[in-house]
Amino acid sequence: MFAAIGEWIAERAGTLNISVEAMMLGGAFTAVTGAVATGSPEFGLLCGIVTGLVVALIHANLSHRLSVNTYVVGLTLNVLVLGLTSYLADKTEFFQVAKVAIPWLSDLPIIGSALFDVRWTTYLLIALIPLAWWLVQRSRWGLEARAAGENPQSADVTGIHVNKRRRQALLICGLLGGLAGAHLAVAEVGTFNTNMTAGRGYIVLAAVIFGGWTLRGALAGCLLFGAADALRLALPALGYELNAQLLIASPYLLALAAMFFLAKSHRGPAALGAPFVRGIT
Amino acid sequence: GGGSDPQNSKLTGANAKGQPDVNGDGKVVIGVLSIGDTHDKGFFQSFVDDANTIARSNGWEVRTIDNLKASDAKNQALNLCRQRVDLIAIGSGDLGSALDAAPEPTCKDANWYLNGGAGQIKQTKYFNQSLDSVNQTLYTAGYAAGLELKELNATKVGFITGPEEDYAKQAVKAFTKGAQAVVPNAEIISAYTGSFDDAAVNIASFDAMKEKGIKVVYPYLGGATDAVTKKANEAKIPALSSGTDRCQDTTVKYEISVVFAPGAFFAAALQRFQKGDLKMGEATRYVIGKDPVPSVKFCKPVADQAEKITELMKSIGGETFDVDKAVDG
Amino acid sequence: MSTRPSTDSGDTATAGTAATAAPAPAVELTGITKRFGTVVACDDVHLSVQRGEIHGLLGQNGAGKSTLMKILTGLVHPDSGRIAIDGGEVSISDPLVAAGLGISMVHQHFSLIGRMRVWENVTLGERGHIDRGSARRLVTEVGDRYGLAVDPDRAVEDLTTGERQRVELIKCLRRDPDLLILDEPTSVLTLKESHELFSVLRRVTKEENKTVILISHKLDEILHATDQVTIMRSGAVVARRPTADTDVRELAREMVGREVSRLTAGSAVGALDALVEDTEAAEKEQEKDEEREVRLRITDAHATGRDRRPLLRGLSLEVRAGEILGLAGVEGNGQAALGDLLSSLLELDKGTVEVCGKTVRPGRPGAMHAAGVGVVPEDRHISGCVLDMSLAENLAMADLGEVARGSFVSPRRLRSRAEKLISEFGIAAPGPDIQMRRLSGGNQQKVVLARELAADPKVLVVAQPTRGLDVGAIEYMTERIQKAAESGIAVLLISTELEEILTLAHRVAVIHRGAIVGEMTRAEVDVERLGMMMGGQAA
Amino acid sequence: MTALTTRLPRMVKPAALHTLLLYAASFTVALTLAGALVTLTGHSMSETVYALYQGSLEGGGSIGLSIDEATPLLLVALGAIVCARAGIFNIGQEGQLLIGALVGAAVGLYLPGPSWMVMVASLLGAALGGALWAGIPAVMYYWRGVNVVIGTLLMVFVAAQLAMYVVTQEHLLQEDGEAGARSPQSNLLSEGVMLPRVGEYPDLNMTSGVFVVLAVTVAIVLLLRYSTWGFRLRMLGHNPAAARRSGVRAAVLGGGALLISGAFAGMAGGIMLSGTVGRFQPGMADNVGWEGLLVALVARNHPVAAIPVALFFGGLRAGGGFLASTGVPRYLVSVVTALLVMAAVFPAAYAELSRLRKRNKPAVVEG
Ligand SMILES: Nc1ncnc2c1ncn2[C@@H]1O[C@H](COP(=O)(O)OP(=O)(O)OP(=O)(O)O)[C@@H](O)[C@H]1O
Ligand SMILES: Nc1ncnc2c1ncn2[C@@H]1O[C@H](COP(=O)(O)OP(=O)(O)OP(=O)(O)O)[C@@H](O)[C@H]1O
Ligand SMILES: [Mg+2]
Ligand SMILES: [Mg+2]
Repeated sequence: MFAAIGEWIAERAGTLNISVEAMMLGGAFTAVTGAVATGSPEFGLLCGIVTGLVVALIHANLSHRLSVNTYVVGLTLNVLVLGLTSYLADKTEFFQVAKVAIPWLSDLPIIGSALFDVRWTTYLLIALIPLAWWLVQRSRWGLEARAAGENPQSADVTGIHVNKRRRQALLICGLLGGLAGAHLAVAEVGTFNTNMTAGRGYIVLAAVIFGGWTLRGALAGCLLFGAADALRLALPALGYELNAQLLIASPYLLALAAMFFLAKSHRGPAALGAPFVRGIT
Repeated sequence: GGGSDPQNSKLTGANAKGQPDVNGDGKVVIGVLSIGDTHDKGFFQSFVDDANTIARSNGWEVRTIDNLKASDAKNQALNLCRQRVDLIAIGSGDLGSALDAAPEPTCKDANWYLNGGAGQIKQTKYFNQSLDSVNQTLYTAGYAAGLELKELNATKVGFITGPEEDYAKQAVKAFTKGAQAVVPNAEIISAYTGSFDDAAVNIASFDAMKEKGIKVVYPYLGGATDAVTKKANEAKIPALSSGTDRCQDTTVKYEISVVFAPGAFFAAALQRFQKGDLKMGEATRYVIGKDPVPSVKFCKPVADQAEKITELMKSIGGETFDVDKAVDG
Repeated sequence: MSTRPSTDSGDTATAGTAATAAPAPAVELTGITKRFGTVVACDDVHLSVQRGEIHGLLGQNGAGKSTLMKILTGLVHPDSGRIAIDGGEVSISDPLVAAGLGISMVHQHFSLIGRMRVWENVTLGERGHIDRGSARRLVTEVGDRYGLAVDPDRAVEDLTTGERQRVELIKCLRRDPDLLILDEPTSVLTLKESHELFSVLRRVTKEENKTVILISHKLDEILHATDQVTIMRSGAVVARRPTADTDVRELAREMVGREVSRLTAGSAVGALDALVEDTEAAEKEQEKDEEREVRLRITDAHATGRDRRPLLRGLSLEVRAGEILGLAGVEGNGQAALGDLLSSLLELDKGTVEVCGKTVRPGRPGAMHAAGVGVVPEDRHISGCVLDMSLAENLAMADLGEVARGSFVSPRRLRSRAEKLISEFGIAAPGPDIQMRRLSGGNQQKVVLARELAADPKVLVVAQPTRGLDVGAIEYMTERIQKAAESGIAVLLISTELEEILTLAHRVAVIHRGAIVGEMTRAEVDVERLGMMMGGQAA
Repeated sequence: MTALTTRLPRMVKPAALHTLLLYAASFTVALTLAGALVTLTGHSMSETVYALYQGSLEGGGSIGLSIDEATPLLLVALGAIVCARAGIFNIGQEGQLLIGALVGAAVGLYLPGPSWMVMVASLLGAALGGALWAGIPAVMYYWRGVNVVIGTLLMVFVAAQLAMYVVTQEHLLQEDGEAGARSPQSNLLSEGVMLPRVGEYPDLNMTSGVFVVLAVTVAIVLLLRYSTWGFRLRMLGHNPAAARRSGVRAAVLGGGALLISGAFAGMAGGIMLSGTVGRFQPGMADNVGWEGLLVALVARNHPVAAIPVALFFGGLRAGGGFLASTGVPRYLVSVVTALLVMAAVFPAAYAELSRLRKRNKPAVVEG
């Protein structure tokens, strides 16, 4: 969810960011490392965020300063982070202790309702949604970022630093992506395992597309895909037999179908994925 | 592969130099292939732990390749061959395809040892095998879970495992029969999450089961076992361990230890390897109730739990009770 | 060009405030020089504009006008030179600084973002917090004040070009700039819209004492709407004078910088009167017209764009062998669609295209070309040539058959063919292997024309053939097109520049909203009437 | 800015040297980073390098394995290059490869007939499978305008699940055996259906797939450079609008390029199947698709340059197998690969940027 918000922002500013997987995975890894090292899950979250930012920083500077193809950078970052986290996780063995050292984040139980018995990061998420929406749809920055995603040439002559906005959007995406990974690792699971995110970043990508590049849609996509996943896991409990592979593939299939049928009505940002180079009249 | 020349010569060639330094290069090197994480504190770790102990005391070297994909098994086995290891030990039947490398010329100077793979991998002259029966272990585990259910006066038990593979299905079947042998109306809620190690997914699966009101859970998993058990501890749902004796564990608590980890088998094999009588083309069967491993035990038995489970294991070991018939009908 | 003043220039000339002894000019540029690689876009330019005047900046394509203005708005940084605003020297590092100095510009190409609403576009590029309500109010307010009504909540992509121009103006004016720069604002406007624009500008300078710089290469416009005029030629200022003291011929001479043949000069500078008089030659051609075979016939063509907007609505036309049909019209009335149709890029919902009497299926790649239609597209950079491939390859693009052996390209034939065409068409290039990108614009245009003519077309479509070219190149193109017609090719000339059409065409048709709204022979041409038809009024 | 502009004419010659230095510097940085990683995690750098050398270059067996690893990489890269020439970015090779192997296995296992014919059919089937998998996003793109990058990417994950599905279904590709004891994999292909191996231990021992791939490489090089197809492809890649004006059918040519790319990836899967692995396993793609794509990137879309790059990456993969002896996790290989890719793109991008800064002249990217 966090990641979906971030990815949505990045895409509105014109970066089709496939390194969100790397951001999440890196975030998850350092969150656990940080939490174990200091015994503080909050510090772990912070580490996760910083890692997401670092990944975003590399991506942003390579593709929106040096104009390297954003897919190339994203792909390479994914390979790099997967390799790096697996390498380190395998060696330093700290994830064994991780579970012990991580006390569950402060619960905020509201008596009698399990629904509100969630970790505080979930409240953070709920708070972030309107904030992100405001940032993109209502703020000056968001207006400029969207302009950079729609028509960078026009934005440029209007005095907007297109690549700067795109870099910033990507950094926000990194922040949220890292947070997402950290949340997954520290709040939801409590440990790190190799390739922990297991393609969740790509699901996020699918969700944003599925949602037709609206925040509402992206979050709905997330919930839907989450539900598909939950359904897959819950079905056996309900006594139904359904093919697991079909359900695992369902987010991707749904996103593909959504793109196929909505391609005409739901347009993505016009300059999505296209690099911007100044000087074209 | 194209290794089509007579394979007997290789075998005799290997044996001629004799174990443990099969290839006669003056060093004894053991290569270990493991599909799971060898730091998982469970099944996969046990495999290398004992081996390392024995190897160290004999001055051998152990090279471990873990987190291996089944599709990469053959390749990595070939790699070990090229590194001139003397014995290649394969942790579980899922990596049986590593044995596809055995006939290759590169591997003619190596001995092979496979743990598990009953009914799955046809015994060939290339490797030694230790076998235990899923039916025996899981039936007993189910039986133990049933006893626990009875104690809790409940009927629902959860069984979480990874990919929906054949042996996993078999495990579920045996576990179910075992539980129902105690509590005839026991309901086994099973889930194939697709991954042994993805903690998030397995926890989600556990949560779904919790909602359905399971009272006992068996995380029949790899790297994610402890993550799920941790959750079970919080929910005060007793859990069964997956492979090793975890009764002494403090960080996560298990009520029942299901011990079928291959470390003991491998250790025994290594001891024979040292003496030079680990015979290729042979299999050793480990039977519950007869051998120390596999076995099932309650960490803090109440009532007659301990007696009941020992009795069952004895009857299986003494062949007075035919598990396979009980499971497969 | 769509704007011909319907009155003479008397009223505007008197409006000129001329250069009284104002203490400091509103804008003063001194010694501005800017190079792009080897091109000197601005060469030691001096420009001085007084407060409260409309200052015309006149010059041919590529004279450096836009670059100079981009320097003034901080989009381009000069290599040397000084800028003074109201007497104080400033350094304009980016558009925000310019905005701070009260400089605001309507760009030659729209700088609006289609998917956004009008009010969003208007606030774009400012600082500070966004207030939706007040932004909307501002749009309405500014609109009312200057007579530029537009709904602030509509998406820009749904607006007409005239409305978009209004949004651009509102966007500038709402900042209450002291200096307003308009870069060729009328090229997409109808006659009426242009006049409205000029009256707004007049009001702005008269009533609010703002300063306006108006860039154009349309002489009538300059005469009609400005107080002072500065003329640039190849990067340098060649003349400046009060508009009242000058006339069309003088301006034209200064701008072009040499005496050119009357016809070409007319085309280049937009002196319509010269052209309208020149009808005798056309009349002679006229007579033979009827007997000639119809090479291209489009009947009742209907087409819709991807966004479901109609592009063509029942367009019908005929072009005969050996004639040049000039298709006049304001940009955006279906010319591009027609060009696409004849390049096999557009499918028709209804209607037929016949080439030499044979029906050709529209939209089937290469079909038009195979039938003998050659197209010189208007946007040669974008779709006329491949800048990253070599000159020789660009010459072979449309017709690989000639340079191929089986399904392989023969490098030898490719070269020899290129060499032949290079000398035949006088393309200035070091050799056939040079990258297309490295040719000058005029030569790129020649390459495209050479390629199309080399294929021996039955019909030649040329769209905006002289856009962005210098006088020499214009003359060359004009000659070539005439020669093509003489050799019996049916030529369809699509242009927004009326002068170009009057120079070349034997027959003129006017396109408006995707259909032909009127047709006349060269002899019957009445500029008034043409202008009205282009503006969508029945005439 | 001003200084740069005036310096421009004199900069031309030193620029080449400058770029070279930049490459050297960025590769050094990449390798230093990798080295630091190894050292910091408490391993011996020299042992690691030696293990990599042993695994990839020492002796015929190692070299053979490097070549075996490089073969599918090169094939995938070639496909990616064809696509890139047409201006399309296919990043779904990982899935296309898997589906290729799947179809190849199905053909190899179930098609009756003389074994050499089955072998050929299996390879062709693999190519067809890959093409099919690439064809879906191609159709989606040309019919509905669905972004190719996203389309191909998402299909990777669908492919993985499809692969898992077929090997867990008895009536499909699951291996024979006693119920309850079968792995999620197909049966072993019979000996005759496997690609013959060349050379014999201890000499260079590799699968003959490499010759197929080399032949394909030569063909692609020639076709891209000299054929009308290659000419049109380049036209399409550089300027789709102009290409379409010149009668190029974008959907046919571009879609064709995507199909070819998919076919090559599929064939790579087929060669992995019948060259080394011997049976279909859902995890067999093992990053070859991704890394093949990276080979194309590092080779800057030159098919000839792709050969050494593929060999290098293949060597790394092969060497990775030997890392077990040093205790360094195999993942080091992907870290090094990614770092090298970064190192390879950086100088070009940097040079481009400084060129742009100097000339302020755009490349036409108008949308
Ligand atoms: N970024 C650039 N790089 C290279 N050359 C350029 C660049 N910008 C402008 N030029 C060249 O500089 C010259 C002046 O350009 P400019 O856009 O200022 O002309 P202009 O007077 O506005 O012409 P027009 O009337 O066509 O708009 C032209 O020859 C143009 O080709
Ligand atoms: N930044 C630039 N880079 C490269 N070439 C440029 C640049 N700016 C202008 N030019 C070239 O300069 C020439 C004139 O540019 P410009 O766009 O100002 O004229 P134009 O579009 O022909 O004007 P008009 O609207 O009068 O037709 C064109 O050939 C254009 O390609
Ligand atoms: Mg212009
Ligand atoms: Mg201009």
